[in-house]
Amino acid sequence: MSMNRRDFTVGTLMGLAAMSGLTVAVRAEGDKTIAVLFDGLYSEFWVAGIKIIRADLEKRGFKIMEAISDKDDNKQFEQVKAAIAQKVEGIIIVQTDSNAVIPAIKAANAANVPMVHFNRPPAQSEAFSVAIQADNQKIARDAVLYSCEVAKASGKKHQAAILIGNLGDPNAIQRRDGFDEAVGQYKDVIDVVARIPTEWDADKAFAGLTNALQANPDISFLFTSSDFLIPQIQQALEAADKWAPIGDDKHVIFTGFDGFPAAYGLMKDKFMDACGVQNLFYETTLAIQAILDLKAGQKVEKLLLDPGFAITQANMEEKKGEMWGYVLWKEANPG
Amino acid sequence: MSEARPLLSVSGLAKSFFGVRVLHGVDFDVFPGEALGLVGENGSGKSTCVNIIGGVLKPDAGEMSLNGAPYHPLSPKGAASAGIAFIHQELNLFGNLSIEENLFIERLPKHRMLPLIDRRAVRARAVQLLREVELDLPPTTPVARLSQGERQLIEIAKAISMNAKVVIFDEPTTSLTRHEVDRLFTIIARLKARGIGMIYISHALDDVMAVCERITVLRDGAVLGGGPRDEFSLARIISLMVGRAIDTIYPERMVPPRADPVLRVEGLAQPGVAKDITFDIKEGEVVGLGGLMGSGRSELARMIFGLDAFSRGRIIVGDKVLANPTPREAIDAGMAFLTEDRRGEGLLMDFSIAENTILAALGRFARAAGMLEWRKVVTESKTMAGRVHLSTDRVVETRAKHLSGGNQQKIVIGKWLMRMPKLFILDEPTRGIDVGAKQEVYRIINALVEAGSAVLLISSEIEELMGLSDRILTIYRGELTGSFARAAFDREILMGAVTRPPRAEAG
Amino acid sequence: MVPDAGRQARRGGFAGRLVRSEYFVLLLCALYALAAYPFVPVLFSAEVAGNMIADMSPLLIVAVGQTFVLVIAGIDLSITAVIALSAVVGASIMTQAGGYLPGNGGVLPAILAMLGVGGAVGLLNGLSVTRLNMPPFLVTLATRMFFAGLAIWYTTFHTTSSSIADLPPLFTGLYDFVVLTLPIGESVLTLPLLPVLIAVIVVIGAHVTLSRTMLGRWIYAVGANRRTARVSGIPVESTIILAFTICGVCAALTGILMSSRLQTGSPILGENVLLDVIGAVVIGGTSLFGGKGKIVWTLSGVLFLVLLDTTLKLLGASLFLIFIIKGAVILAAATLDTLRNRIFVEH
Amino acid sequence: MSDNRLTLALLRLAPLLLFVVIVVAFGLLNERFLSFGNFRNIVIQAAPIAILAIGMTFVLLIAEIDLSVGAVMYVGASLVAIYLEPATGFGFTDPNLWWPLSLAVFVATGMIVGAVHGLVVTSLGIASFIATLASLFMLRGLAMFLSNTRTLQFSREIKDINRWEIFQIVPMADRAYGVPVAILILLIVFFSGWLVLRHTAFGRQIHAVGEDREAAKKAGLAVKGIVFACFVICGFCAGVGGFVAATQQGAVGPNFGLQVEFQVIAAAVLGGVSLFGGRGSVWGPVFGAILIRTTIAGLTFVNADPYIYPLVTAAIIFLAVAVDGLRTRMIERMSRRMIRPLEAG
Repeated sequence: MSMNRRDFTVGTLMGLAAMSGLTVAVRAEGDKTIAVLFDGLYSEFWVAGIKIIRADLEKRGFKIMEAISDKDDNKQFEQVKAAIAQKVEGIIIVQTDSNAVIPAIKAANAANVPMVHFNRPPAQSEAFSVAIQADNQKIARDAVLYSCEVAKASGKKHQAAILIGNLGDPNAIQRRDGFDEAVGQYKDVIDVVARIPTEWDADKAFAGLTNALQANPDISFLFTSSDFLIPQIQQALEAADKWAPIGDDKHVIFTGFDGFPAAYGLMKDKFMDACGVQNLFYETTLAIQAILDLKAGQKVEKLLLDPGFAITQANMEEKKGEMWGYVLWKEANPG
Repeated sequence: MSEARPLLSVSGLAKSFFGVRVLHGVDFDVFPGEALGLVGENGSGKSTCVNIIGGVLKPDAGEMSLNGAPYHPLSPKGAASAGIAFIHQELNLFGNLSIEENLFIERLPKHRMLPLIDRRAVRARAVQLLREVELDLPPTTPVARLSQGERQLIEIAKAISMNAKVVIFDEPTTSLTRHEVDRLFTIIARLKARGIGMIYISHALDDVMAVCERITVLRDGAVLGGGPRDEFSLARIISLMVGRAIDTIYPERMVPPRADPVLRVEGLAQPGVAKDITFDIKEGEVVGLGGLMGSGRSELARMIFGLDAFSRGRIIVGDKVLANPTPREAIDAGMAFLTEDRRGEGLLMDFSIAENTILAALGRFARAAGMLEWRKVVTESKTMAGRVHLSTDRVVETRAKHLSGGNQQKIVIGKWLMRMPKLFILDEPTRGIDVGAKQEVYRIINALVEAGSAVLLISSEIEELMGLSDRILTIYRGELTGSFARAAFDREILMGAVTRPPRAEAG
Repeated sequence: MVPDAGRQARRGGFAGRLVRSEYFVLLLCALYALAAYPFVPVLFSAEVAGNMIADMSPLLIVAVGQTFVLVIAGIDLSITAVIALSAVVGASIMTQAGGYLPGNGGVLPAILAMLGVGGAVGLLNGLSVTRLNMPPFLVTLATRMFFAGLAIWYTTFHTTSSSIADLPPLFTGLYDFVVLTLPIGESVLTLPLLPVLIAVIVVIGAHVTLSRTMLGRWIYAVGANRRTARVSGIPVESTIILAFTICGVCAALTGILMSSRLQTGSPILGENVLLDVIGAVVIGGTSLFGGKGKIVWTLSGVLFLVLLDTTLKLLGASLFLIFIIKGAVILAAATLDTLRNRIFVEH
Repeated sequence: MSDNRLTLALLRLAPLLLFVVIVVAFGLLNERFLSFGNFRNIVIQAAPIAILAIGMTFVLLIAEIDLSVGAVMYVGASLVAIYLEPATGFGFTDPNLWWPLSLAVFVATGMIVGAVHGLVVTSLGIASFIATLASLFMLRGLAMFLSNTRTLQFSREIKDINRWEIFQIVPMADRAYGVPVAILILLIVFFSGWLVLRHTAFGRQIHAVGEDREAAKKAGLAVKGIVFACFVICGFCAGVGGFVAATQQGAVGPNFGLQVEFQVIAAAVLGGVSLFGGRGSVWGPVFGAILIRTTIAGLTFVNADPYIYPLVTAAIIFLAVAVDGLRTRMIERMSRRMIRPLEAG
């Protein structure tokens, strides 16, 4: 108000002149850059994943443009556009929503930038990108099946609880489906009394499980859709006086998923019966190889599957070498 | 009266704001057991003086002494501990706290051992103080439940409790009922008997004459005259204040009222507020509504204008019947309402004069799709500023809050004049504004009425009612107690009508 | 005692006026861009400029809506829920995978329904504030929780996935049907015109409404002093309800643009924009206490925030750094605002 | 008129009635809901929010707000987990020291943040909504930087606090219940808060500042000091609440404390604390927090569809706020000044 129109015009013109003087052609980038776009680093799985990818790419001489979208698909789309504007060689992405990422893929296709989805596949579409994914449903089913057998062998009926992940995440849904598939085969032994939504939130998981244990004090079978909830589960079970190793009367048959270092620790200490393991090392290698292949013009399948495996008390010794959590656990606990 | 040493002595007080001198060497003395009346128009420097004495402002030059010792307060707190109690116009009490907590809020006595309040000590002292100001209430009563007059007594009790040597009253009677004013004066007399000195600021010159032993008149930051009350008459004070003798305070109107009623109020009633109120106002007529504070006169105005609900009765403006009016309907029917709360209900203080002036008449400036014609806004606002004699014509640049009370009131009047109201309700239009501005307000009212509008005038000043009205209605406890034609105006009869319940009706 | 009009201190020449003017934040934007240029030269490329304009549009529209509510001395926290709910409701109508009116024919009803959702939530907020006498902060806090939850629940009735996809091409085309492609030197400016056009229309419409119309005066008056507004015959309740409804509709419009852009109706769409929106409006200089605010200010605030976001993105700044910088910028803007008021305008 | 009084009393009691209805309804659906153990559990779960809400009450009472309390929790937790861990931290060897040190770190974090808010609000004159919104961003960023967004584990000694019980006094059928640490801390905070607000000069002055800040200034109260102190107290409570939440969860992820500020404000307001200052007690926030937790626990007991949790919680908050709004309006209407005796009939 106190500025008159002439002042404004002068100011604007000066600003515009300065801006246009600077709008020069982009300096040709000497370095090859790969964009690594995660939706968050909410658990050790993602932290370990991005570390391994980063180290591998740097070893191969790439610069990295890293960005986290904090579960915001719109922001991630903007990040993809920025990466394209910066003329990156390729994009490794972890999206939040499998549908919402499609336009980003199309944009990458249009700019001829290869795109690889790490651990989370996009929805079906005509756009082309490569997805690395663990076979969640199968891995979850196998791990839970082992635990079901344990339950059956106990000769008792069991009340079961499942901690469900974010219902917007296909991985979470597949893991739930794997669990349902397995317990469905043991209806005579296992009765699912609590389905606890966690939205991948530790606080919600903790409160939900505590309440569930209060409502159903006889719960003796538990599946978590991710190992990152282990600390909360342990707290809740301890508070309910149900944290006991295998063999103890109070033991809750416990199945994990992901293969975290903490999960290995629990397996070793006999608090966990089985755990579905994603092969993190294999998935990162697949992702980087796929980018390089695509850049080189080779044909790559749209879905590259990490078969994963279920580690159980029975096969632990022979399989633990393939478990990423064990490798990290061993680094942290040498000797 | 006595030749005692002054309690508080002020000499050569000077103060400037932004290079503008507002006080040029003011001198006066306050003697123990006496009240000094400080009078002057708005902007004459009264408030600056007492703010300096109260430690709110620091003087640029000048000396003050209290009880013979130099006195230089650094803050309101410092002034308070030196023995100066300042009772502001807007009372400094907290509605959510009890009476006793309010009395001691800044120095609640602590328990001997624990860091807690010593409730027993608080209670005992509070009871004693309430007795001194003749307030018969339990000290645990929340202040929110007290009337304005009762709250003022609490402030005085607080001053007593702090062993104040000098008590400053800033417009203490504006929101009190007559009864409460009487009680206040009794207490003031008692304070005098204790040897406490007082500075009494008021526009109500009658009150000043009644209470004060000495009077000092300020104009433009300088002392125009001062001395014992006996040396002053009302006329002299006024002429000193405005710098010229005012012969006719209330200008004559040339055009008599017409026959057609503009407003008819029929059987208006609301439990606890109003009972069966019926009257009318004719074109070109000024009807005064006389009543004590709390008699229901403002409430009646608010109900007519649709601001408060009523349970029975109806209001007819021109040919429109308003059974359950909202302010918007009232305005559409041709009413305008100047509220007694200028800052809270009359103006947008942060907004410009123009933005305030057009507020009630936006439709006039709107073209298709509600677009406003700014050029028209500015020119008409300027015209209006001229019509009400505003001190500035920078209507776009000047914000309402930067103007004096009188000029602010003129903006509110200008806002309503934009609509050329058929009926203008004025609730205390001259409260808190100086004599000069009052004159202008009277002139505007007359011009409006001569053009055919009607006015319902509410005022605490009987003189003002008598000077302006064609007819005066008196109200007592929500009931009309009388209607007096101009010829029958008599101060004493009117006073009687507003202070007495209506005679029981026959039958 | 306060000196009358015209006497308020007016210090400084051109610089003083600039600092006080409403273009101050725009000036800051330009200075910031110049300072950032050496570190991110790509900032001045046509691609990035195009991206920035495209990124601004959805944020700008919802921020404009928020401005209306802030000016009437309210606040609307429910905008994120409106974005999400309108996205899934619209998608559920027109999705080709089992929508109520699948295909292009469903697009118009879907868009109307989305705007309707925004309007309805806004109306509910407004009615709660006026009729039930509830503080806006708490009303919209509750409606935000409720409708965000509802959006997720609603989605489960329409898909087994986490979001509703397969939107008809007419809808997804809204975003990139008309794309301006303009080569400038070596780089190419690509700009989706429709969303930008919608944003421009909303901004101009809002600006004209606030500054030039009767409704604008009502809104400012209600925000500055409700009682004065009421006595002056302004329909206070309707004005408040209208401001909330405008805010809801703007949020829904953002929901339309975002879901068209992502070709998906996602129930967590826009979950994180709340702080950006309020931050942008406040950086622009609009007061949280009502009566003071302008669309031009909001435009500058959004521009600043997007500029900040873009540079940090291009620099590859980590999420935590972005958080810290955004917080610092909001604080700095608020400090600057109080300081310049203190130094240049008031005393 | 007596009708009015009855309505008013009902509105006043509405949140309490709501609570009773919820308890009875869930109790009918699942009688285990009414068990002692469940209520004990609900109070334990409500403790962190209740503690934070008591602190929030202090700033709400002076008509300010603090949006950063959740972020304070996260920063405190990150500092504790990183610097007090036996493996990675500064290597305090005596495990008995860990919990007092952790508590001290949490509390210090909160008080420092509160002090900064107090300074920014009092000396720069920035609205607390903006100042604390900004620090919400900055503190979450700082904590993410410290933790690298990983899940942080607390040491055994800190986790175990959750199961400590003091005074084994309530013998029940299965075992002797004592007072769990979370409830004990809540009681201490609650009682101190009550004492300060109700029975100290400072507490009464807080109410005065909240009612009318200008008048408080004129009355010679140290307004800036009081505002400052309220922010520090709020920070203190955020630290204590963070500590309790951390001991309960045993480990914290990057979502720790996320949007807790909204729950905290909701709890305070459910309990009758006004956002506009001057009105509220420490009873309110505790009641509000328990009401919210009871609802959530009840939904779990009846195995409700997980998606309707937020809907029900939001509806209850909405209802409580609406009731309060109507009550305020009724009081205003009833306090319309009476100038004549009411006619009979």
